[in-house]
Amino acid sequence: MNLIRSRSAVEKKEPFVRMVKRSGITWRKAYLIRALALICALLTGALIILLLGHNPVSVYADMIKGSFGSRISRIETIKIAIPLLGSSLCVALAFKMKFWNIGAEGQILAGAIAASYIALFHHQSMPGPLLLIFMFLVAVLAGGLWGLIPAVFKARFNINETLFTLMFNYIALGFINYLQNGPWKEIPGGFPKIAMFAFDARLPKVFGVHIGWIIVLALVFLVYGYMKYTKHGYEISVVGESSNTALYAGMNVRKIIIRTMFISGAIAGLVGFMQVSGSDYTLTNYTANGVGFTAITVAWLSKLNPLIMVAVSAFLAILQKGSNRIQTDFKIPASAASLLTGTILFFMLGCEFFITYKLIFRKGQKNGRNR
Amino acid sequence: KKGEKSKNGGDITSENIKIGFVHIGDSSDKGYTYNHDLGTKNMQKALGLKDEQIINKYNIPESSACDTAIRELVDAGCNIIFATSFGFEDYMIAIAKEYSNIQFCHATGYKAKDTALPNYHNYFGNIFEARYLSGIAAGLKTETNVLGYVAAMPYAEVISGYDAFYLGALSVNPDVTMKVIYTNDWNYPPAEMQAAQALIDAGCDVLGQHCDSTATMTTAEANNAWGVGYNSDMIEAAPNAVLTSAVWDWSKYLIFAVSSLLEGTPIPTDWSGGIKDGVCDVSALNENVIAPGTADAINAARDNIIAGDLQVFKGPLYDNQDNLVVEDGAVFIEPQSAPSFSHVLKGIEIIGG
Amino acid sequence: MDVIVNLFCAAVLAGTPLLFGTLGEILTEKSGNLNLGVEGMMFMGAISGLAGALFYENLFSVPGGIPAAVLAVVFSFLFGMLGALIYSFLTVTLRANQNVTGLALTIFGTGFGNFFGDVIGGRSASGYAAVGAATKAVFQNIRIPYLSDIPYLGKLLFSYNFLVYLGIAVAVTMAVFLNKTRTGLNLRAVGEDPAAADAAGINVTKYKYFATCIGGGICGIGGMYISMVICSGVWVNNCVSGMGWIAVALVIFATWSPSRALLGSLVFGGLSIMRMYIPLGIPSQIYDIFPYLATVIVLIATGIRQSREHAIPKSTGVNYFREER
Amino acid sequence: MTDELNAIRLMDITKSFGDVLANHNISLDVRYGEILALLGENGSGKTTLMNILSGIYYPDSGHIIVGGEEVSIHSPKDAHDLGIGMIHQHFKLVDVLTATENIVLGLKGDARLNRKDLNETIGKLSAKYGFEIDPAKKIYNMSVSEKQTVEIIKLLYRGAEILILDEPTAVLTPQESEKLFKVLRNMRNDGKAIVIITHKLNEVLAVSDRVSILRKGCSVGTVITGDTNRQELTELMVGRAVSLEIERPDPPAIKDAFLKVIDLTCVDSDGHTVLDNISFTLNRGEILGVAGIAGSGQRELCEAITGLYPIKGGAILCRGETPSGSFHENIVGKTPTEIIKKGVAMAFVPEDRLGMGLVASMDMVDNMMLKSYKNGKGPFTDRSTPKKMAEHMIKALDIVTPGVFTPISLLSGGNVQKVLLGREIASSPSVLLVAYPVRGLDINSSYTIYDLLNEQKKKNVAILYIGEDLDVLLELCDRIMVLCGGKVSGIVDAKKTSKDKLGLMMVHADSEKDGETA
Ligand SMILES: Nc1ncnc2c1ncn2[C@@H]1O[C@H](COP(=O)(O)OP(=O)(O)OP(=O)(O)O)[C@@H](O)[C@H]1O
Ligand SMILES: Nc1ncnc2c1ncn2[C@@H]1O[C@H](COP(=O)(O)OP(=O)(O)OP(=O)(O)O)[C@@H](O)[C@H]1O
Ligand SMILES: [Mg+2]
Ligand SMILES: [Mg+2]
Repeated sequence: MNLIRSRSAVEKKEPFVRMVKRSGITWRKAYLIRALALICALLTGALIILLLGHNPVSVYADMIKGSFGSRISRIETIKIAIPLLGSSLCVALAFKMKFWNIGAEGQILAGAIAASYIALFHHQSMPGPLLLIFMFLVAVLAGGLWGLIPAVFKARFNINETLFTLMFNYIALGFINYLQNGPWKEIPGGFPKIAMFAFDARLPKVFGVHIGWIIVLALVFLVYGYMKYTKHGYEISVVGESSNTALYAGMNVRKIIIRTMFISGAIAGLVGFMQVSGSDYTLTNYTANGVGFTAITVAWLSKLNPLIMVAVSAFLAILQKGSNRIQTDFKIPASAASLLTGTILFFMLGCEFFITYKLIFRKGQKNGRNR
Repeated sequence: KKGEKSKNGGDITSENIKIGFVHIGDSSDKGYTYNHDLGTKNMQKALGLKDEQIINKYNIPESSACDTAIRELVDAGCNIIFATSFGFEDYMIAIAKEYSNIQFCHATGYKAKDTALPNYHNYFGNIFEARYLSGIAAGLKTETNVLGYVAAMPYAEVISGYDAFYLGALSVNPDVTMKVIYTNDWNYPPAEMQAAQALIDAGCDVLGQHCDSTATMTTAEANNAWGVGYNSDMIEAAPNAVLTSAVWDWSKYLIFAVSSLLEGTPIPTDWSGGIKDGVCDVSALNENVIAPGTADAINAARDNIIAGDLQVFKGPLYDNQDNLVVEDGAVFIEPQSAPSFSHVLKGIEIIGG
Repeated sequence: MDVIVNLFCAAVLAGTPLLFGTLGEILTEKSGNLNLGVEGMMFMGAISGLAGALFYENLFSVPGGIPAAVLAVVFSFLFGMLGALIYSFLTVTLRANQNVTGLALTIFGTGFGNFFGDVIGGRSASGYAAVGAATKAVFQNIRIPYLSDIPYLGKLLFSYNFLVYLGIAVAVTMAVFLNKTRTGLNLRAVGEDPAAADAAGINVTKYKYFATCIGGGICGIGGMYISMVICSGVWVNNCVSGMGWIAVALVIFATWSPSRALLGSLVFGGLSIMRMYIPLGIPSQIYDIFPYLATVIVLIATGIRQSREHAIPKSTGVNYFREER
Repeated sequence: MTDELNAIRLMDITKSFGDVLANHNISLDVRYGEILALLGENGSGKTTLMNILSGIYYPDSGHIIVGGEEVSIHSPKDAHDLGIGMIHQHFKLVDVLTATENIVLGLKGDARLNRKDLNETIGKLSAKYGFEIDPAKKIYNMSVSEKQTVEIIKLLYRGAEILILDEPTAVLTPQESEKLFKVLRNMRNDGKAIVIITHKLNEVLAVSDRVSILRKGCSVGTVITGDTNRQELTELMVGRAVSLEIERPDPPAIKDAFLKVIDLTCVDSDGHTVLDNISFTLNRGEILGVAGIAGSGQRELCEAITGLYPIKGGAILCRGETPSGSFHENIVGKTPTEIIKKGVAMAFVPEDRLGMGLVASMDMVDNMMLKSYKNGKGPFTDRSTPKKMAEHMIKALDIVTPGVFTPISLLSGGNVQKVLLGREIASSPSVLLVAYPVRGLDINSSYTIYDLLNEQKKKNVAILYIGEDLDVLLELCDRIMVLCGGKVSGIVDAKKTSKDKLGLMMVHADSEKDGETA
């Protein structure tokens, strides 16, 4: 019997390293692993700083000082965190349903456009608070509708939503370009720029930061409760896990997809409103500025848990603000922020593996397979 | 009240002065920001400042990020802050109101007069004069009699620039016409390259530009066409194509503004300078490629401009709808530093809206 | 006629960086890895290609354009690969979520490109990173005596820079590889059903690593096209600006076929510059939206009649672990 | 017996997954020229053990001796090189590739893939063993048995001498199974070593030479097939005596039609008719069996009744009660929720088990809620009632799980099925549609399920039972409807028919119809 043809090909040894799933890991240990990963990431960053000829300790210290050190820097940090947190909530809702909405960016812009329309052209027709409420409503509606379109196509024709929402980002952005060059230009013939909002159309400040921070924190709890305790939230997770099962349970899957995406888009629209009305005081093609993409990583790192998102988006905001600071203090390019953020994300993503699995190395002795 | 927060409330000397800049791009554009940086360096040299006294913020978008950047400069103790892009103006004005003991200077803006803040100023220059001169080089060089122009955005600063360029060409070549394509972006090389290519494909053989990167010039060179650069001398980017460039010397204003602060004299609310003041001019001509007689023609025109005998926007001027926009014998003179002449002149065709 | 020829040539030039990105991502997705980091890898390729050429120029002061260009290609390929290697290590070995890893790579690569662009520029006398004339010349459109002079045809076929031809060659090679070779078949199996491939004795990990890394390298070349051809060897901050994302989109547009990627990038490239050739009398900003609108329309049209053959490799986005059930 | 005759000798194999000890010191011999059946309850470790042999898992400890030499199998490739080939419970075939492409996958050879030559070679090889397949046909166009054939040819093409088949008959018709056994016997006579895993005892008895039994991860022993019987095997497996009788309580004498299906016709998205003029009546207190080869319209029938499948023609009359009496109402066109409210419950166990009806990643409580979550006013869900229900069900149905908050993907197949069926029963339905409820379950668990169904029958519930095991259908059901290609080929009295007759009706829709209608 020509049984063993390539016997030599079969190693007689146990593999050098193999992995097995952990049966369970304590909360404490999991966080220890994550903390270690963060430290490794910072060390990697330190290496780059060192190569640039700076002292990593003072650079990191400066980043921290630059993001919390003074009242102004704290305010600026929070201002960066607000849209990030808001968009993460938007993204999380869709992702829970396994609807890959990478169009938060566009939905933010849609909301911003709508709010700006009211702010620019109707601010005289109503008193301040009413104006803001009206801006809020149209922004939410516009963001929701912008999210709704890909959802309808997904629900009815199963059109890939990743690409659809991505393209809708560019379309919204293009439309803003059109508005600021054409119909909404501040001065006809002048610079392609939309006018600053009237003071009535600007969000009031609480403790130095526009009121958006309260809105977005309230939203965190709302979304948390919505996902965890409501019938809608339950439907979202069932559709996300298996749309067949959802159908079987009598759920109207199409309706759920459309509804959820409307809400997801609406949250983004709200972010757009807060950006134009609380932060930029005008509409520009930088209103979203990539926050919708960064939000995806925030949402995932937080495992779609809104409460954790608060911490993660704060962390990324600190990183960004800190990098702005080291640009002024050490002349380190501001793009170092992305470089460092990317590095940290890599380490955080990688460390999850060591939380789920453990590695078993080949044992020292020759016949180590018997226990 | 808030102004008291600033640490440098006391006497400002060339030893302790701190100067901040907010730029929309960085020097890699080899254009607008690069050139501003050159000005900064010259100013630093002229005033003998240390590197630490100058803080640049690059790649700042025209949104609240600009607000953040300016506040960071305030935080870092700057006594005078320059912002170089139009969209920064409103944010800067808001901050200027908060910090009365810091000077804020904004290029290309126009609101300083209206806001009437003692510490907020606009500055720019008569770049159209330099453009006019560079247009002469183009008008003499063109063989097809069709010029091309890669423009960033349709508004007065850009339009008056290409108008001047075209008028310069027209002054030496009555048959010349011009095509313009907008990129809708200040600094996006792919679009600039594509626009340049399209212009060449449409028969243009000399390209002017009003956008930040050198892509227009390099594309011209790659197609055996010619070009006229902008911002800084672009000859290095395309030595076989660049005839000359319309260039700024920002150091003139920067030195003026910073020394004013040091000396305690007020900085003008709205400052503008032209060829006469050395704020703008054409760069050294590229002897290898310019048409014969170019140097003479340009020098003559320059002398006339300096002498006040030559006005760029001198009537009669018609726009491309054939409306008379500057009457015969009349002269349009910019009322402020920021250009406001926004008629597209007859003979100029805008491609693709 | 001239307009059409010119439009076609301009479309080819505009579409080539997209072509590289799309091809790289097709190869990657064929192994079941959805690498959303194309933008990041293109950035890494863009700066490293430029750096490679500069490195050569600094090392040998004799201007040798061709070796500098070769080094640019090699460097951009290697650094694109490096990005993909990070991605593969995280997703294949450490089983991190593919979507997020890709996004992280985009963030990282964007930072990498702009950061080192700044650093290299900051260290050079001129204040910005730029290659010399000899190198630049190699990246310019070629002129083949006689051939390039044939009316129309000469311009349509023989008037591009060498990277355009490289891109077409990569597309053709990839099409042959995927459809006509055993290794290609194995790769497709890995992407469709890694468990089945594994059971058939294919080293799934090895295939995933190779396809993803080579794919990343191809994306890197696409990035280098932007810095060396479009920006003529000058580092421009944020120069990739979204092309990586478009490439990811074009993969779907091309229904995972290298030959249709040629068409897709040509059409998209064409739409993105059409307003400069065929004015329609509409505002240019609206015209600029066309390519994206067209992508959506094609997406809907092809999506409504979905076919099994031209679909995303089934395991794309899901990591494989033999012992997982 | 010396090692020379043994194809494989396993010694003290241990493998654990987290806390689960799947194999504990298992030793086993496989010989050339024999068919060894591997028997054991669900989760007893059969698949795990065979996966170790085929390189999918690596054991924690133990020795594997192939052909007299100790080996270490790191990957399926190592297994191939040793001549070991396995056909997994879920086929490992790439859908979009052709049979040939799947068969040559991963093999060395010319860099160029010469499809024409390969198709020819494979055509010849399959003809030699008496298989009928089209080498150029794509897998996704194939029936289950065709796919299995491809798997077998794949092993033969690779020259496997040791073949392992994991539950190969779970998705085959009796005829197809018989054909498979014939092939297996041929291969045994060819001198190959064959291991087959199956839960069907009659198959074990029919095809194997020896039987090895696992219980809870340990080996209990090996018996010669000729010397044993069903009862003994069951006891070895379960560890105690088990009754192998299925009770069949009599249906009520007076027929009380609850569901009347009239001329039901459905068309799928490609335009094929999947249900063709189906008519039948389902009475209270009876179990109506549905037999048919896989894909004859069983799934569509269930889905059409529950409002999940678009209906082209015909009517489904469901009985309703009003104070003034009962009536029949057409439920075609109603939403699934409305139909659920009418008391129609469905427990469909698809081939991948968790595909429908349950959410694998959710815990029992959330799965309990699936059909009742809409109850109660307000936007919030009520989790306390389902939690109580889950706790109750764990006790009542003997469900083995660490707790109500454990994701059900971690439960064993049998337990998952109990959860599914238990939930449907808990809604006290009037009609219960069950499809393949014992799919892949061991004997013991299967009998628990049958008992559950009979209990419901006694409560006067109308039950539609879709099954694949004809023996069970004959024993459990009152009447059996046979489907063939979407048509009803007959409805027969289960007590008066035979397996052969059913088998014939399953392949010939046009055979003479049994006059019986209710
Ligand atoms: N990949 C895995 N991860 C975790 N646990 C596993 C895995 N594979 C098997 N197990 C566990 O190992 C035990 C044995 O499972 P195995 O599939 O071998 O049983 P089996 O005898 O094949 O059962 P069945 O008859 O239902 O097919 C089970 O308790 C199962 O939970
Ligand atoms: N992925 C997994 N990780 C950890 N434990 C698992 C996993 N899958 C199953 N188990 C464990 O396996 C046990 C039995 O599962 P298993 O699916 O093998 O049952 P089964 O009846 O053998 O199913 P099948 O008939 O499909 O083989 C359960 O106790 C469960 O805890
Ligand atoms: Mg099992
Ligand atoms: Mg099994």
